[in-house]
Amino acid sequence: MTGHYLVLSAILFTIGGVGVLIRRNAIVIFMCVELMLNATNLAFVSFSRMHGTLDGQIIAFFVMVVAAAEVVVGLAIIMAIFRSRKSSSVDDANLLKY
Amino acid sequence: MSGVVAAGAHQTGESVIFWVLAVASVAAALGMILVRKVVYSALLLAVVMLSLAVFYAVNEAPFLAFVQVIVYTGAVLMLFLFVVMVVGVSSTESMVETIRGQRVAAAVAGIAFVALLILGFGHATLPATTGLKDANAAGGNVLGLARLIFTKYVFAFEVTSALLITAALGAMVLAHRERITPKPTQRQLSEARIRSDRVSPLPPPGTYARHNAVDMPALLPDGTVSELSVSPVIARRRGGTHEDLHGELPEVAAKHEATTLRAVVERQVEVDSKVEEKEK
Amino acid sequence: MSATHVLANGLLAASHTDTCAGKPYGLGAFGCDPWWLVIGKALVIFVFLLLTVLMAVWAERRIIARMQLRPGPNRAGPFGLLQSLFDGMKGALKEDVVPRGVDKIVFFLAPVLAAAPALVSFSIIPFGGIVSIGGHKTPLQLTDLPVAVLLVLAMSSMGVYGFVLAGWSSMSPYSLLGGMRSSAQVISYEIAMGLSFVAVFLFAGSLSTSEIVNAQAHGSAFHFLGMTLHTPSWYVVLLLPSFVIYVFTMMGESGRIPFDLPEGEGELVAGYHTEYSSLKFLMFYLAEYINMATLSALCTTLFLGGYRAPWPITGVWSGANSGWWPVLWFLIKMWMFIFFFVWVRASLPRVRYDQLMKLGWKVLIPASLGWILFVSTVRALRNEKHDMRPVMLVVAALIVILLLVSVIWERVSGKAEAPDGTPEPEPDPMAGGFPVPPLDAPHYHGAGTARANNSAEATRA
Amino acid sequence: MTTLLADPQLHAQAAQGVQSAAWLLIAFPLAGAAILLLGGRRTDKWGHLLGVAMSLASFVVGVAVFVSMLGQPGTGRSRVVHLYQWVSVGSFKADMNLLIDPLSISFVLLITGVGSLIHIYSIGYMSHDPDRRRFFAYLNLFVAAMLLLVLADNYLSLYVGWEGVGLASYLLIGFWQHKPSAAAAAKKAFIVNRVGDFGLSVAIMLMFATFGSVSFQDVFGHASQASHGTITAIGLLLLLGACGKSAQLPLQSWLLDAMEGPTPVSALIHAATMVTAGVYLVVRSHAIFELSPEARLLVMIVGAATLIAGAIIGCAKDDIKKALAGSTMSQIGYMMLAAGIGKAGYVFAIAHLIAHGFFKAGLFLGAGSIMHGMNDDVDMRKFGGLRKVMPITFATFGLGYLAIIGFPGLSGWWTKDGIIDAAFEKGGTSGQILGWTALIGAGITAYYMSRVMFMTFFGERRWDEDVHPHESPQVMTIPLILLALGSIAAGAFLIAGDRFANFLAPVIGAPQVAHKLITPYTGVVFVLMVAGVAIAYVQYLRRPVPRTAPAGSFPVVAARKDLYGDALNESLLMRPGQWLTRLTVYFDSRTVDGLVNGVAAFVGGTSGRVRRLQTGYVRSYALSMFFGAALIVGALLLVRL
Repeated sequence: MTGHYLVLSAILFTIGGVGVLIRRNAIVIFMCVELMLNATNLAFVSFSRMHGTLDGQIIAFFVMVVAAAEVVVGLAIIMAIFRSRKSSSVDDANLLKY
Repeated sequence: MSGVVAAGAHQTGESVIFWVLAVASVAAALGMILVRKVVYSALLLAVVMLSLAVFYAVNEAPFLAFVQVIVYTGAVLMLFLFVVMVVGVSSTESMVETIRGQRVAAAVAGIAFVALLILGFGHATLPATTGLKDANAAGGNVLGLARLIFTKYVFAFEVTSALLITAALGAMVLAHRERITPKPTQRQLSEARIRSDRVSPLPPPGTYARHNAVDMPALLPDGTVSELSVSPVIARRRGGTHEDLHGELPEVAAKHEATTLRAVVERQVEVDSKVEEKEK
Repeated sequence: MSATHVLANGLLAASHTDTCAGKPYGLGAFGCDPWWLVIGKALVIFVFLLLTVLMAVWAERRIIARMQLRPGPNRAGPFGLLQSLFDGMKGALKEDVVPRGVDKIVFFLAPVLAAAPALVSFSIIPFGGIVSIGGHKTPLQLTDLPVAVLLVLAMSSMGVYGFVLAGWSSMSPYSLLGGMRSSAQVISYEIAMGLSFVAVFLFAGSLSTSEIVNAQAHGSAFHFLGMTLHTPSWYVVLLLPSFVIYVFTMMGESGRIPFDLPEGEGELVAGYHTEYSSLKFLMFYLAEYINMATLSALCTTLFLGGYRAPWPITGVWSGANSGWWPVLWFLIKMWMFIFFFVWVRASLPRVRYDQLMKLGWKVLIPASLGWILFVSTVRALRNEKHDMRPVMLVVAALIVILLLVSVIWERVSGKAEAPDGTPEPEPDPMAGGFPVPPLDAPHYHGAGTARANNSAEATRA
Repeated sequence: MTTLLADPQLHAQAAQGVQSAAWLLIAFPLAGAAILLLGGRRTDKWGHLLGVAMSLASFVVGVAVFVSMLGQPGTGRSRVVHLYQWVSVGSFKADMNLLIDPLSISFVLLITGVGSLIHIYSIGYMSHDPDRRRFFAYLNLFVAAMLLLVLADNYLSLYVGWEGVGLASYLLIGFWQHKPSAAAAAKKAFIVNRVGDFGLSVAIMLMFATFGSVSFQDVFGHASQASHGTITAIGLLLLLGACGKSAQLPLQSWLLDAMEGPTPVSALIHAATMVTAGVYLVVRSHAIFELSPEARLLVMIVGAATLIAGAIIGCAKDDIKKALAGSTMSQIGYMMLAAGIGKAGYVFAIAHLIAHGFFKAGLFLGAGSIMHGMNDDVDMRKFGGLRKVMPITFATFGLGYLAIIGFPGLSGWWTKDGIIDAAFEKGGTSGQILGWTALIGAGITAYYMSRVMFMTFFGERRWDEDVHPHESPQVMTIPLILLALGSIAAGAFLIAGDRFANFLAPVIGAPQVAHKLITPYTGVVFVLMVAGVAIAYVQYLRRPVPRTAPAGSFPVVAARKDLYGDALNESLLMRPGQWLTRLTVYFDSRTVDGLVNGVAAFVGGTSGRVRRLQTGYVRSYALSMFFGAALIVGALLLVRL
C-alpha cells in the first residue's frame, strides 16, 4: 500500500512542477510549489509508516514550518512587485536578462 | 465491528479511501494548474491538501493531519487567497503561452520525470510496512513527535523558530509602506472638513431614485444626478454610474414609459370626454 | 464501514483495538461504539445544535430587549419562544436571489463551507461521562482524538473559507472587504487562541477533550493550618491569563460585536453576506450561532471543568458527576457563555479595524507567549520536584518591579517628549527616493497634481 | 694591493666620544627641515633663524668632530658611527652607518661652513619673500641630504643622500614655481639628474651582484678580485652618475637653467653641495677607478671637455649668474680632470673643490648682492661702475675674481696650478693634451672672469633710470667678507707644505712626490692669465659696452646657446625617444592589443550568442532545472538498476 502513496506523491509532485512551468501568475506558481512540498510530505509520512519510526513525520513537520515561512516572504515579495508594477505575472519581471 | 479487526478488512478500507481520494487529489491538482481563475486554483489546491490530510490520518499521523489542515489549508492557503484578493479580485489569467515551446517541453519533462520516478519505485525493493504501532505506543503520536522534536531534532527546531521570526520580520519589511506624512488626527480631519466646501455628509446613494443600490446615484431635487453619492471606487468598478436612473433594464424602462404615456393619454381623453359631456 | 474505521484508527492512533472494554476513561473508550450508536449520537448532536441556535437567537433578542428596556419578541408561542423557528421557516421559504455577475459555483459553495465545519467541531465536545445506552457503556461524546482540540482549530480555519469565498464570489466591493477582513481577523486571532490552549495542554498533558476534562477533576492537595485543602482544579483559576486571552480570541473568532468587523453594517452594509438571501443567508446565520455555541462549549471544556459539577455541589452530593447529570452542568456552563456573548454585544461598541489588529498582534499574542514561557518554566520546575514558592515569590517581585519601572519610565519620558508646538516640516516625497520613489508617494493616490497646483498657486500668491 | 690593504677606509674603527654624536650632523638640519615644513605658517616668524641655527649647530658638531679627529694618529682617523641596520633581506645587509674620515670631514666642514654662511646671507636676501620659511626648510633639507651623501659608509646610504640632494635641488630651483621658467628648470634639473642617478643605481646593483654588498669596505676590499670588465663597467656607471650631479658633459645642460632659483641656491649648488657630489663620488671610489685605466681616462676626457666647454660658455653670457655658472662647469671640469689623473690629482681635486667652494660662493653671493641692489637684474650690460656704490661687494667679489683666475698667492693659484702640473706630470701624449687643455682653460677663465668684473664694476654706468644701486645689509655682507677671506687663504693653507695631502693620505694614499711651489708651467699659466685679462680689458674696458648684445660671430652665438647642448639633447635623445615611443605605441596598439582584442572579441561573440539563453523568464530557468532533476533521477536509476 505504501508504494501507492509514493506513486501518488510522485504524480502530484510532477503536476506541481509542470504547473510552475506553464503558469504565469506568480501566485499560482507559488501554489504549485506548495503542491510539490505537499507531495514530498506525503512521501515522508508514508516512509515514516513504512519504517515504523516517527522521523518522517518530523521532517514533514519541518517542511510545513519552512513552507509557511517561505510563503510569508514570497507573498510579501509578490505584493511588493505588484505594488510597483501592477502585475503579478512572472514573465513581466524579466529585467534580469541579457 | 468491535473487537478484532481483520487485517484484510483494514486493507480494503484503506484501499477504498486511497483510490477515492487519490483520484480526487490528482484531478484537483490537474485542475489547479489548468483553470484560469486563481481563486479556483486555490480551492482545488485546498481539496488536494485536505485529501493529503486524510492520507496522513490513515498513515497514522493524526497530529500531522490536523497541522496540515490548520497550517496549510487554514493559514497558508488563506494567505494565498488574501493576497489574491489584494492584488486583483478577478485575476483570471490568459492561458496563451508566450514562451515558444515551453508547454511542450514542460509536458515532456513532466512525463519523463514521473515515468522515471515510478519506474524507480517499481524497481525499488520497499520493505514491508512496519506501521507505527510501536512508535506510537508510548504515550501516543503527539508525545512521540514531541519527544523527537525536543531531543533528536531540537537544533533543527530552534533553527526553524529563528527562521519563522526572520520570515515574519522580512514579510513586514517587504510589505511595509513608509508613512511619509504624519497621520491626521480626528481634530485635523474635522477642521479640514469645516474649512472645506461641504460640511454636511455626502448624499447617500439612491436618494430619490427608484432603488438604493450602492451604485445608483442619488437624484437632486431638480432631478439631476449627484455624482458625489456614489463612491468613486464603485463607479470605477462599474465603469461609471448606472446609466438608467430608474434602475431598470432598458427594455423594461421603455415598456414602463409606454405604459405611463398611455395612461396619461387615456386620462386626458377621459377628461376631455367629460368636459364635452358637461358642455353638452 | 471499514473505511471509517481505518480513518478512526489512524486518527486515534489506537494501537490496541481490544482496549474498548477495559478502559472506562480516556481515549481507549472511543472507537468501539456500534454503528447505530454512532449515528444516533451524531443525530442528537445535530438536533441539539439546531435547537441551541433557535434558543440562542430567541434568548439573544429577549435579553437585549430587556437590557434596552423593551419587551422583545413575545408573540409567537409562550414568551415568543417559537419566534426564531418561524423566522427561520420564513427565511427558508423566501426567494433565493442570485445577483448577476457572481461566481455561481463559489457563491453556492460558500455558505456550505461556512456551516459544515461549524457542525463538525461539536463532535469532540464531551457532554458527560460514561452512560449506558441500550446495554452499551459509552461516553456522552461522539468521538475523541489524541488531537481533539486541534480539530476545533482546524474546523474554525476551514470555516473562514466560507466567509472569504462568499465575499469574493459576490463580486461586490463590500462583500469582498468583509471577506478579507474576516480572513485576516480569524487568522490573527486563531494564533492567539491556539497559544492560549497551550497552557491547558501543558497542565492536562493531553490534547484530548475528555482527558482535559478528567484532568480538571481534582486539584492537588496541600496542607494549610492543619487542614488538607485542594487547589482549585479548574483551569480558569489555575490558568487565568490563558482564560482571559481565550475569551478575547473567542470574541474575535466568532465575529460578533465588538469584533464584528467583517459584517459591520455601518461601513460594509452586511459584509460578506451582503448579497445572500434565503436559505444561503440562513446557513451563515446558522454557522455564526453554532460557532458561538462551539466556542462556549470548548471554553467550558477547557477551562471550566467541562461537564463536571462545580465544587459546592460535589461537596454535598457525591453522585453529581455520574449518570446523566453531567449534561445539566455542561448546559448550564455553556449557556453562561452564550449569555456572556449576548451581554457583551449589548454593552460594547464596535472597535476599529486597526484597534482589532493591534489588540490581536501586539497584546494577545505577546502576552500569550510570555505566559506560556512562564507556565512551561513552572511546569518544568515542578516536574523536577523543585519547591515552587520561593520561585513564584521572586518572579512576582520581579514583575512588580518591572511594572513600576515601566510606569516611572513612561512618566519621565512622557514629559521629555512633550510636543514643542513647532509644525513638522512638509516631507519631501522624493527624499531618499533612489532608485524608486517611496511607495506611498502622493501621485499614487491621484493627489500629486492637485497638491502641486496648490503649492504653485501658493508660491505665486 | 698593499696600499689597498693598508687603506684605513677598510679598517675603520667604531667611533668614540664626540664622533659618536656625528649623527647630529645630519639630524640638526633634518630636524630643522621637518619642523619648518610640518610646522607650517606658524613658524614663519622664526623659521629662518631656526634654519640658520640648525645649520650652524651642524657646523659646530662638524668642527668638534674634526678637532677630535686631529687628536688621533693618521691611520686611526676613520671612524664608523653605527646608527642602525637599515636593510636586511636574506644575505643582503645594508647598515645606516656614518663614515667619518678625513675626506668626509673635509666635505662636512665645507658643506656646513659655507652652507651656514649662505644661510645667514639668505636671511637678508630672502627677507622680502613671503615663503622665506619654506626656503630655509629646503636649504636645511639640502644640507642634510648632502651630509648624508658624504657621510655614508655604503653606496646605498649614499644613494639616499644622492637622491635627497636631487629632491632638494628640484625644490629649490623651482622655488619660485609661479615662474614657468623656474618650474621648467626644476624639472629639467630633476630629469637630467635622473639619467645620472640611473647610472649610479645600476652601478650599485652591479656592485651588489658582484660583491654581494654595497658597503665601501666590502666593495673596495674585493674590487681587485672582480673581473676587469666589471670594474670598468662600474667605473663608467659611477662616472655617469657623477656627470649628472656635477653637470659634466654630456649632462651639463641643467646647470645653466638652474640659475632660475634664488641666488643663494645657486651659491649652495655651485659652491658647497650638489655639483661637488660627483667629484666626491669619483674620489671616494678611487679604489675602483685605479683598477680601470679606461674609466679613469674617460673621467679625464670628460673633465677636460667640460673645462673648455664651460669656459667658452662663460665667455658669451651676459647674464652674470649664467656666466658664473659656466665658470662652475669649467672649474668642476678641472676637479674631474684632477680626480681622473689618479693619486697625484686627488689632493688637488679636493683642495680645488674646497677653494672653489669659498670663492665661487663668494662670487655668487656677490652677484646676489648686486642683483639685490639692481632690482634683480642679471644682465651685465646694464651694470657698470658699481664699484663706487657697492664697495664691500666690489672688494669681496674682486678677491673671489682674483682667486678664480689664479692670481699668484690666492687660493685658485695654489690649487689650479697643482692640477695643471699634475696633468703634465701624468706624462705621455694624453698628459700633454690634458695639460695644455687645462692651461688654455686657465687663460679663458681669466678672460671671462675679467669680462664679468669689468662689465659689472668698471666702465660707465649703464643701469636704468629707476634703479638705485646700494650696498647690501650687513647680514649679507659679513658672509661675503668671510668667504673672501677663505678665497684668499684656503689654497695656501691647504697646499703649502702638503698639509692637506698628508691629512687626506689615510684615505687616498700619500702623494708620491712633494708638491712643488713653482713648476715649469707656473710662468705659462701666469702669462696666459695676463693675456686673458688683457683681452678682456681691451674689449670691455677700453671700448664702451653696448647695452644690447651684438649679433656676434658663430662661436659667440654657439656659446650663448650653451654650445647647442639643448639642441643636441633634443636631436640625439628627445626625437629618437619620441620615435621609439611612437613605435612602441604602434606595436602595442596593433600587435599586443590586436591579440588581446581578438581574444576578447572571440569570447564576446561567443557569449553574445550564449547569453540568449538568459531570457529573464523564470519559467525558462525552472524548465531547465526540471529537466536537470529528471536527468539526475534517470542517472540514478541507470546506476542503481
